[in-house]
Amino acid sequence: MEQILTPEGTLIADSPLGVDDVRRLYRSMVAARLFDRKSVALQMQGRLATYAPFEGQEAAQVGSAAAMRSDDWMVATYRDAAAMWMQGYPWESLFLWRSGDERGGRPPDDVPVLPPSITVGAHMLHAVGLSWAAKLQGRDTASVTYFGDGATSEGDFHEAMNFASVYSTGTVFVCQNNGYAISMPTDRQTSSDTIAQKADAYGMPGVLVDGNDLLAMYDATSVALARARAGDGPTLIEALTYRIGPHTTNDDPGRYRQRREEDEWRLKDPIERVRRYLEAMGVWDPAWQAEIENVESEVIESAVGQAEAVESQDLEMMFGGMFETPTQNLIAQRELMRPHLEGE
Amino acid sequence: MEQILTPEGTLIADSPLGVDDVRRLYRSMVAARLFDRKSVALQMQGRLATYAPFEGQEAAQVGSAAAMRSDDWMVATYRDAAAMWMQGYPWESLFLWRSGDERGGRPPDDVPVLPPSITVGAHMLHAVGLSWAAKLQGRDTASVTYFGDGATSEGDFHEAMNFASVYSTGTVFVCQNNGYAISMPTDRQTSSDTIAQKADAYGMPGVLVDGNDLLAMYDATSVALARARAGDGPTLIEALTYRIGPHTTNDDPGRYRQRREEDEWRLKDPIERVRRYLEAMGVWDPAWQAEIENVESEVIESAVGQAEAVESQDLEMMFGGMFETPTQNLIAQRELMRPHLEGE
Amino acid sequence: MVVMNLAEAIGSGLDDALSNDDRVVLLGEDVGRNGGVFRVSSGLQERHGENRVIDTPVAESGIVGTAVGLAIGGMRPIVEIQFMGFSYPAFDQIASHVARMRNRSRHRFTVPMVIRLPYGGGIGAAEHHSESNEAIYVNTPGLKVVVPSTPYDAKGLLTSAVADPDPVIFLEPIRLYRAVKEEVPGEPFDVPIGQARIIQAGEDVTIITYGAMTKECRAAAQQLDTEGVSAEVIDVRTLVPLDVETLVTSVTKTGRAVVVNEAARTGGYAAEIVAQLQHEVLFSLEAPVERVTGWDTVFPLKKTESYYLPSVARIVAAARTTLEA
Amino acid sequence: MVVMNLAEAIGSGLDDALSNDDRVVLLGEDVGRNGGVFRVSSGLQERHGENRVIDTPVAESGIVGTAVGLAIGGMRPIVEIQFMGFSYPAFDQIASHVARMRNRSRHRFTVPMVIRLPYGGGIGAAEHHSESNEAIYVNTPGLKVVVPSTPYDAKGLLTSAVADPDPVIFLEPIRLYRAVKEEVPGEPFDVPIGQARIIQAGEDVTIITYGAMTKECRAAAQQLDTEGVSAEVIDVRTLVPLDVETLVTSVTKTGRAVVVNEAARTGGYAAEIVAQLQHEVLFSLEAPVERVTGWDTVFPLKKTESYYLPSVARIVAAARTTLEA
Ligand SMILES: Cc1ncc(C[n+]2csc(CCOP(=O)(O)OP(=O)(O)O)c2C)c(N)n1
Ligand SMILES: Cc1ncc(C[n+]2csc(CCOP(=O)(O)OP(=O)(O)O)c2C)c(N)n1
Ligand SMILES: [Mg+2]
Ligand SMILES: [Mg+2]
Repeated sequence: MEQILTPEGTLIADSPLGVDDVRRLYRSMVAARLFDRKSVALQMQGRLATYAPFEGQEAAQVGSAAAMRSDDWMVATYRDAAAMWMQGYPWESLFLWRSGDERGGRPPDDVPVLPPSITVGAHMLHAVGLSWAAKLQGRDTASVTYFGDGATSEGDFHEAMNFASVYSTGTVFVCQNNGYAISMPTDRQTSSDTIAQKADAYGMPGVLVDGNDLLAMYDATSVALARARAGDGPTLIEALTYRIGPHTTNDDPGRYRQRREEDEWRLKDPIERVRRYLEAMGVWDPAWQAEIENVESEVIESAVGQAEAVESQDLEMMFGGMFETPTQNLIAQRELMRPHLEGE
Repeated sequence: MEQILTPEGTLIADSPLGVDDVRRLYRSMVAARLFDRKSVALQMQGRLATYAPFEGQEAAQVGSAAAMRSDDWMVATYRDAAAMWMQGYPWESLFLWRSGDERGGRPPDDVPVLPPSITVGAHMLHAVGLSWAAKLQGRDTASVTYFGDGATSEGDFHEAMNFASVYSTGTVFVCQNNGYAISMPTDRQTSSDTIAQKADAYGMPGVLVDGNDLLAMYDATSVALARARAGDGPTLIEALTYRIGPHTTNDDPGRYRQRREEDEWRLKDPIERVRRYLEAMGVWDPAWQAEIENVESEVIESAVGQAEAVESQDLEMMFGGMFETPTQNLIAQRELMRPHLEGE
Repeated sequence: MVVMNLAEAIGSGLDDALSNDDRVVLLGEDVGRNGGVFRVSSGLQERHGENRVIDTPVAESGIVGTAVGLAIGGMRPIVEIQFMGFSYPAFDQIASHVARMRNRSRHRFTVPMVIRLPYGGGIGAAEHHSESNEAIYVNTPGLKVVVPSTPYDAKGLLTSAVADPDPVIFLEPIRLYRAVKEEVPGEPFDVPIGQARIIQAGEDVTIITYGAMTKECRAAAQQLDTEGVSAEVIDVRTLVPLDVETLVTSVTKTGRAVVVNEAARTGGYAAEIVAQLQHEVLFSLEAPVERVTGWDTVFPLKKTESYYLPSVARIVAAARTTLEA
Repeated sequence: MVVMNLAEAIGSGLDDALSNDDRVVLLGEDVGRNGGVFRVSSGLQERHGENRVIDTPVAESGIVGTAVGLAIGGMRPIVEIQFMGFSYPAFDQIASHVARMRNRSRHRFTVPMVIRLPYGGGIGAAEHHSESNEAIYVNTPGLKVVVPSTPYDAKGLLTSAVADPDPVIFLEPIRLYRAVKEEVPGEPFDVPIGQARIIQAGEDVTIITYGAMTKECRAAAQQLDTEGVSAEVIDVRTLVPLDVETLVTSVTKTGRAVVVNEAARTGGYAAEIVAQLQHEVLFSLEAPVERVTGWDTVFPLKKTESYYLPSVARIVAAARTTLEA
């Protein structure tokens, strides 16, 4: 397993990043965790629909996303808000989406990130197609797709890996193996020792990385992206990590796992280990921590505010969302619905 | 690549079979080829619908099927008539099916062979389920499923391999890598060096076997079946072989491959190499060859006769085929159709 | 008799099936230790063991495809797909194999399988969690399709579905899982497949529906009642095979019909009901049959579900339209 | 103008699309070197290269799923699935993603993709090769569904489909690929999506159909003519969005209608047409609208195809039924 920074915050290999960059990414992880906890809180208040927390997976997402170029495509899931935000997807869009508003699925025009995938598995193929399109167009844009351990059981995982390798597309497959697919532990999802080894079935490199190690994730993704850009094809990265929280705000992990396991993983917290490292390097202190938490919290609060200030959707948005030009049929249906709007 | 008998007919390892058994299986391969050529001829005369020849793949099918116990399940494809026949599926049913009559899809009650699968990939899961059922019932019945190189690209291949390994079912996956999926050569179907290595993605043993070597196929399948019966789970066997004829009688291989390649593979003919071996062992001569060809041809002719003597299907068979008890709706539809029967 | 909600009634039916027939297995994602995401199978793995209530990998085609083999091999698989929207990866297995193995083998190999699909909207779920795409199963010969709307029917239809020698798609209206409770026999009993149920008798207009929409239709009938309109409300309960007779008898009497379902309009199952009605009772119709359905859009996210789902107001208005024709 | 059969006309449309727009790629199993199993794309890979006419692995979900990415990434993929029956493994990609990406991203990401599906029976093919399960696409909002029945329409509709900014399911009636030839412009031209075509005008009864069944319907109209019945035959050409107006105008005139398609009856697209007709023209109907369809069975193998497929005799009989009502 690739590791650069131990849980104790000790470097055991050269850091791929200067200390300023590590500090910047540390701050991103802190922000992501604030977003995550805020989302859970908002959900409990009924201000968001179901939410899927990523606490524990910040390094896997922030470290890998940090290696991307701003024009690289990202195709991720319901649990990957941190990665998406790193690539430019605004917090307010993520809140809006989670509040049950389709407009949250539309990132700004210069953000090459698809809306989060809810279906497990299918989106990996979209990522393959995106990097393939770039290749056909003679550009070296890559794509990075995020998915879970459970997703590797879907046929679409297999087909995506196969297409990527057959057409040698610049696709980076980042599997966050967080130990569970809802209640199903990874060792009952698959019989292979690792997910990384599945890459061999496609003649593709597969690497097993400590997913709670920001630096290892950054490094592995950088290597994979360099390969992608050089036209050498796809890579599978298995980020070994852990979902500290429930599957979603509807889920009760007490039904299927031991508290002890959660506690063990807390000791490998991805943020804390970077904090230790930064502290040892003399570039962390509680005041700075308080400062970044304040600033990032404010940013997040303001994103909540923006999302909640959005005016309601009108009927045109729903009926107009289906095609570039709505069909007569949709216009007629919209008019059939109009008189019933008030009655609700 | 596992090989026991070279193309020249020389043993390079211990034979898993006594010479009488080899003679018996040789005869089966001869019969299978006669069936295959007869089918092509009948198709050209318009007496069969499209046919998918297996010439060149006789050892892969006969050798593997010969290792099965009579109660083991077989789940195979449109190209696997030889294997199915080995496990008890009658020639006449295969002819009947190919003539476009559903009744050919029903083997005798004691034959544990599903009707040939036309969809590529899906049937492997059925084989997993069958051996899983046996396991749940405390029996050591195994299942053997046949499929092509092309089928390994389907998501269902992946899901079948995964389920088989996760539940440790007694499933033997026999991939006949015959070089092509219709026009697509195997090296553009997948980027892995072998199909056998895909087994590693599931923590399953994978073996690469000379698919034109009757003895190696028998041996590899026996080992896999023993493993299955012992409760040690599934095995993937890649039988490296070649389809000498077209994909089907509608296909023109001249559009996508070189004559030279076909000629090279003819030199590795699976029947001829056993003939050489038997001849060297002093148990083959032209008279015996003529005799078995005569007898088997007669058997096949009589199967054709039986298939062609079957009375036409009536409406009850079509409308009655859907459920154990036809619904009122189907009965009503049958009666709606009845007056139009004569008019056709 | 035990008071149960719809989820509990299904759980009770599953429990009976597992207890009374060794061949029955329940398999699906999270159905075991977790008891299913809707807790329908809560406690069943503890009671019947890991070989009877089986947690599977996340692979819908794999679940259904192996269940085909299990069924042919002598088991009686009950498959749960977590949400109807996740049954699409299994569509090939269902349409090409589950529905056809009997015909393909001319009765030699059969697939007595129940496929449980929680379906429908109204709970503010994420995308793909509110689908009502039963049309894809309805137009696939070889399947029966049932939809309970009460705890009693849920258990009774499940029992029938498990006993059926052929595959049955069993739709579970998510919105009703915990909406009502009623007395349900603790022991097994049948509600036969293929029989509609008259929820309430009436004279002026027939409202035909199924699943979660029964709730809206009852409410609409109540409101119509206050306006002096007597509506007959019918829950078809089985989509395939449809109990045409009950519908025909009713519409012959009322001369007016509204068909309500929450699927997208074009090509939804409501169209089939309308097509059959006009064929059987054209000259009794005093007005065109109205459809109140979901629209031809993606099922919306939480905030605008009410733009999409048939509402009491829309049903009442449609009934009025038939009365004013 | 060049004389072409339907397969050649589609080939010509593909050739134009590839020539005139760099973003267009054609991908599918055996579409390249082999020119497709029906030879529709014969010669196109030689002409446009392996990066434009792309042979894929045998993986339908993979083909459609990567094409989603290609489309969002600025390409204009035309996907061939070898037979409609093999589109089922791709159903999830089509229903959950192709049809929804625009709505999900509120117009930011779009999927201008054409999915070509050879469909229908009558050629004595193996199982799964004769499907007419268009109902599953029709009830999936976000898709347009077109079906040409002549070489001219085939090329014109393909051109429109490729130009469409949204996904289009393009059904190709296998039985007509080589059945008729006619003059078709060599250069690109449009047949607009959403417009039915009156194949022949008539006064007494309207026969509504599409795809391969246009042939049977024409023949039925001819036979009716010898009996003194004047039938209007309409090819709807587009299933979604349906040109209701043309149908309504015709049936208002004739007062009688027969809807003909080869899909299984229950929940097939014919039901939708009937449902709309009765709604729009109920009081003009002199008789119930008849459906002549495939039956609720698996499409049979070669020997008994005639038990299943709508025949001229069945269509004529249905027309007579409407006249005798
Ligand atoms: C096709 C499909 N099947 C089932 C589901 C229901 N579901 C949602 S998340 C999930 C588990 C996914 O596990 P994993 O891939 O490990 O990702 P994680 O949630 O752990 O991040 C399941 C089964 C779904 N969304 N899509
Ligand atoms: C799901 C599905 N997709 C496509 C087809 C069309 N098809 C029939 S055979 C074939 C190629 C299969 O190749 P392979 O698995 O190598 O088997 P072989 O024909 O070489 O024995 C294809 C694409 C099909 N039958 N089923
Ligand atoms: Mg996981
Ligand atoms: Mg092959």
